[in-house]
Amino acid sequence: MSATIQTLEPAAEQPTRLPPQMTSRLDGELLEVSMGPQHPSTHGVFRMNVALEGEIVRKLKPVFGYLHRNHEKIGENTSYLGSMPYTDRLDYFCSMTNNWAYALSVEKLAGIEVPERAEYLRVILAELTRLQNHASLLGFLLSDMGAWGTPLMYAFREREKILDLFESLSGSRMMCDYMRFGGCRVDAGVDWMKLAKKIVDFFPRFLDEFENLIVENEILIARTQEVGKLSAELAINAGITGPMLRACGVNYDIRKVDGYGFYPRFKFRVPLGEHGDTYDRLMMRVLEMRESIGILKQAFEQIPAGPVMNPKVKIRAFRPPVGEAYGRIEGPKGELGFYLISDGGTNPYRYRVRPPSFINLTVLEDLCLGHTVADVMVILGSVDIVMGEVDR
Amino acid sequence: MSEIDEGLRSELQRQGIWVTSMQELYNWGRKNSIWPLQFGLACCAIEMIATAASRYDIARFGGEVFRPSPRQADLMIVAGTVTKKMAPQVVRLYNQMPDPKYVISMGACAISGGPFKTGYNVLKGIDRYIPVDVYIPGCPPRPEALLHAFMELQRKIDSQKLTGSEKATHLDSTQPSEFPVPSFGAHDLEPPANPDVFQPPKIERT
Amino acid sequence: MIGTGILKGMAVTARNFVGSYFEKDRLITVQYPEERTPLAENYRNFPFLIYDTDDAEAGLRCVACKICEKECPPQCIYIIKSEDKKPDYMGKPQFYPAVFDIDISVCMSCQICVEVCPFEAIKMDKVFELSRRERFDALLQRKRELSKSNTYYHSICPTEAAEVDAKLAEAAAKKKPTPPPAAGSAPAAEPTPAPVI
Amino acid sequence: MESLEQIKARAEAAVPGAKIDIVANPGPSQQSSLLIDNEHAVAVAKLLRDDPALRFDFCSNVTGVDWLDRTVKKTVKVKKVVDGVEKDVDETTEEKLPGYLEAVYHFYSMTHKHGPVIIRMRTADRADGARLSSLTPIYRSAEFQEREIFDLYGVRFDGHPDLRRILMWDEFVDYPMRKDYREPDDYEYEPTPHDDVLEKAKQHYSPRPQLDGAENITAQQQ
Repeated sequence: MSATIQTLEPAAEQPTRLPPQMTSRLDGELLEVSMGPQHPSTHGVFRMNVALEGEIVRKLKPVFGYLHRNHEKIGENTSYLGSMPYTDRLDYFCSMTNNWAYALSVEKLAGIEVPERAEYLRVILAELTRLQNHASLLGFLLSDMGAWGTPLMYAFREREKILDLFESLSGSRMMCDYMRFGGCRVDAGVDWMKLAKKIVDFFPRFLDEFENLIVENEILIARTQEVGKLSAELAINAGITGPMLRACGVNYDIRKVDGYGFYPRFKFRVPLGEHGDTYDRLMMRVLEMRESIGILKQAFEQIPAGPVMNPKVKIRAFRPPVGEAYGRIEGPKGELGFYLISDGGTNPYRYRVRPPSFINLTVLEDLCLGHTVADVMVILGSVDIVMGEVDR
Repeated sequence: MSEIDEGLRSELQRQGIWVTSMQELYNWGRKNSIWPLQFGLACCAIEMIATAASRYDIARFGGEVFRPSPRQADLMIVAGTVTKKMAPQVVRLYNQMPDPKYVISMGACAISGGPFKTGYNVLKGIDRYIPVDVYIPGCPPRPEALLHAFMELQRKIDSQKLTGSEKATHLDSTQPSEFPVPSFGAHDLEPPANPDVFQPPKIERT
Repeated sequence: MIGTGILKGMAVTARNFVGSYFEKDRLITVQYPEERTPLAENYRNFPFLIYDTDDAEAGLRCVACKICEKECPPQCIYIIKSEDKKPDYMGKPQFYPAVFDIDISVCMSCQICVEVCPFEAIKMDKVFELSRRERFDALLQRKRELSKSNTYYHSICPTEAAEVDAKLAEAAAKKKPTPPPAAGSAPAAEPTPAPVI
Repeated sequence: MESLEQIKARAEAAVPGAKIDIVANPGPSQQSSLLIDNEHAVAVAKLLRDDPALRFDFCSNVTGVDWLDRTVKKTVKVKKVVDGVEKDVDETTEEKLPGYLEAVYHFYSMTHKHGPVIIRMRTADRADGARLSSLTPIYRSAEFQEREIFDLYGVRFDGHPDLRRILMWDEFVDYPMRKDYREPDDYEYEPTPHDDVLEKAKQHYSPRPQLDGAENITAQQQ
């Protein structure tokens, strides 16, 4: 795309920004409300300090840290291998993509080759992860909107099938801990592939049904269209990535741009939105799931036989050479990156996670201003946050 | 409310007569309508939602009414890592729940800090501040494990006495039902644990 | 026309409701305590220690090398190595763990201990019904509770256990290229009885 | 994409007085970075964003790194008169390098789809001089990440619109991601504690000695 980027005002001069200190008080005109950390639709322990004029949001300040569990500090005190299971717990919906991002960064750091079959397996698992993440996100988003129960139940019904696949391959439903630097831990057997194919073939039926359920629903349209609009310029400047960025019409998908893994070998389209509103963000997920199914079908056909681990890689006492590397992948929520500095020891000297949903929240205030307090939850839901990743 | 002899009761049941006591009726009602607080902290919360969703269906145990307000809840499932920043809020939510109230500590993090126990912002177990009834190990526990803990809690409720010296704590006016909320200190929570609730064995090498 | 979208959605729900009477795919509830979904062979929950033969003490494969303790990311394994050597089931004197504890209230089921163990001594179990009303003693698994027989391992993971047995037999054969028929072959010939389940 | 040398030349031409060094990365990833002095960082970042050939409009990642004080041993051959005879003697000098905090920015271009270019800024020291100029006015995406660095490393970003603690509570005084941070010792219970747990209990809040391994790092030396 060729968007012209106007020079943005320094953030301090923008009238919509809050003064540094925000107190929770009632000052006659604006009512200040603390939403969260215990709130049914904040997707975890997220808190927002909201200043309301009647029902209209005038100021909004997110408060983080209620799930800050020191992932980076622990990563610096644990061996390279030992950090792998911790990455599962970052974005606990998408442990496979987290594993991949971390493995990719370590492979960059140490210059490790990955066997072909392992790369295909990684693509398959990442796309399955994308399917279940987007499906459950839609369920949560609709339940935030008041469709309490039904869509979430349907989404979780489908999610369970994919979780069963993960479980039979890696041993755990959510915390797969499946990938290793230089490949994958175990190989997928013929039966697993058959089962996965069957589930992927069945998935479009669920998507059709789900689209019937929601896409034309008048209440949903009224609640989402023209709500929480985001411009392409602001999105780029604020570092928004993933479906949220593409909903603004910016064609930037790391699968295409970086071409990591074997993504250049697959034919798929990158869905783009037009308006950048909540409806576009929601539809972006539905369209991406369709593309993921396409990728999966190609991967099942192309996957070769062979080893899944690079035999040269030492798992225990792994010491990459001195240096640093930043590796990133297109996670279901956006650009997930790991920045590692190695001092030649068994632990990384610096271990940093670039969490997509944390940075996507940068524009939360801009999205919510001028909307009613009920829309805040819908907008927040469409950002697709997972607190394990936001606070780490 | 006197106890019925087990042998007599089974004999009567064989004759087609069901006898019960006030205590059994009361506990039977309570154990089959546990309303959990809709309160998720981290990864385990997703497994908790999966337990409530169609496949595992906690409604079969009468526990599907997840209440967003602590005032309407009987059971707090502490599902996930309790950070030091979150701990005062968890204690406050517990204090706001009406008696009788129960706590399930779900997953390694809620029990002991789990894999994150070395973190500077991670509370090493929610039982430092509030009493916990059932602990579920696992990271995260399977939904079936949560259902198993739920049944364990039902067994506990079933065995609670209404009178006598061993009566349930919520009926005992001398037992506290609220616990002090820790405050944020310069380095750590203050106090780091409530000694009335948390009495760990001493560190020693065996 | 306004309202058609909502009607469409309701039709989906109705189809799911009616379909749940006919289609297994739409009614997926597992009646847990009575009915259980079969656990996948790869499923892992907490580690346990394997012993060969029937003797839980002598048959323990663990030689207290402490690699798993060192590599365990959340540091939930505690091993104290024995001072003396005791004969293992093959009659070879070996160190053994005087104390082997796993704090399952900390364990994150990552199975890194299994991956790094050079002796195939620690494997992942499938028991998940471990809810307890106490934390400190109840959730600390000691050597006695952790030791489980190879037959048990065969019963929970048949394919993997057979692979492990083959690997161990191969390693044993390599160690003794020309086995003296009298002394060595007797224990080595019966590494583990084939499981009959 | 232009090479790092070309970018450096372009930036030095456009921003007079800017002091830019290339920090080589010896690892296989080949991601070298530009070290930019504090005063001109905003101007250089603006150039990176707005220059039509570069257009690094997407600031992906901002990282804080803590480099402790370290000593580097150098062995030099010196001629000395020993017992009346001139000899070559190995003399080991220890050079103390003061520690500093560092902010590392990863830029990509969404317009041209290239990248990354990595820039780093270093503080004068790890105490009062831990100040950097904020790039938030240029890149909104740095807002929360710089706040996080302030919270966890204690780097003050001049020009940041809202510099408060973000992850820890406001009453907290330490900077926990620093390498010399000691976490509060609250290990009341460990079934059979490891040595480091017992050790930790002893060192409650006492200053930590030089962290193991910090001296061995040579990658970032100038």
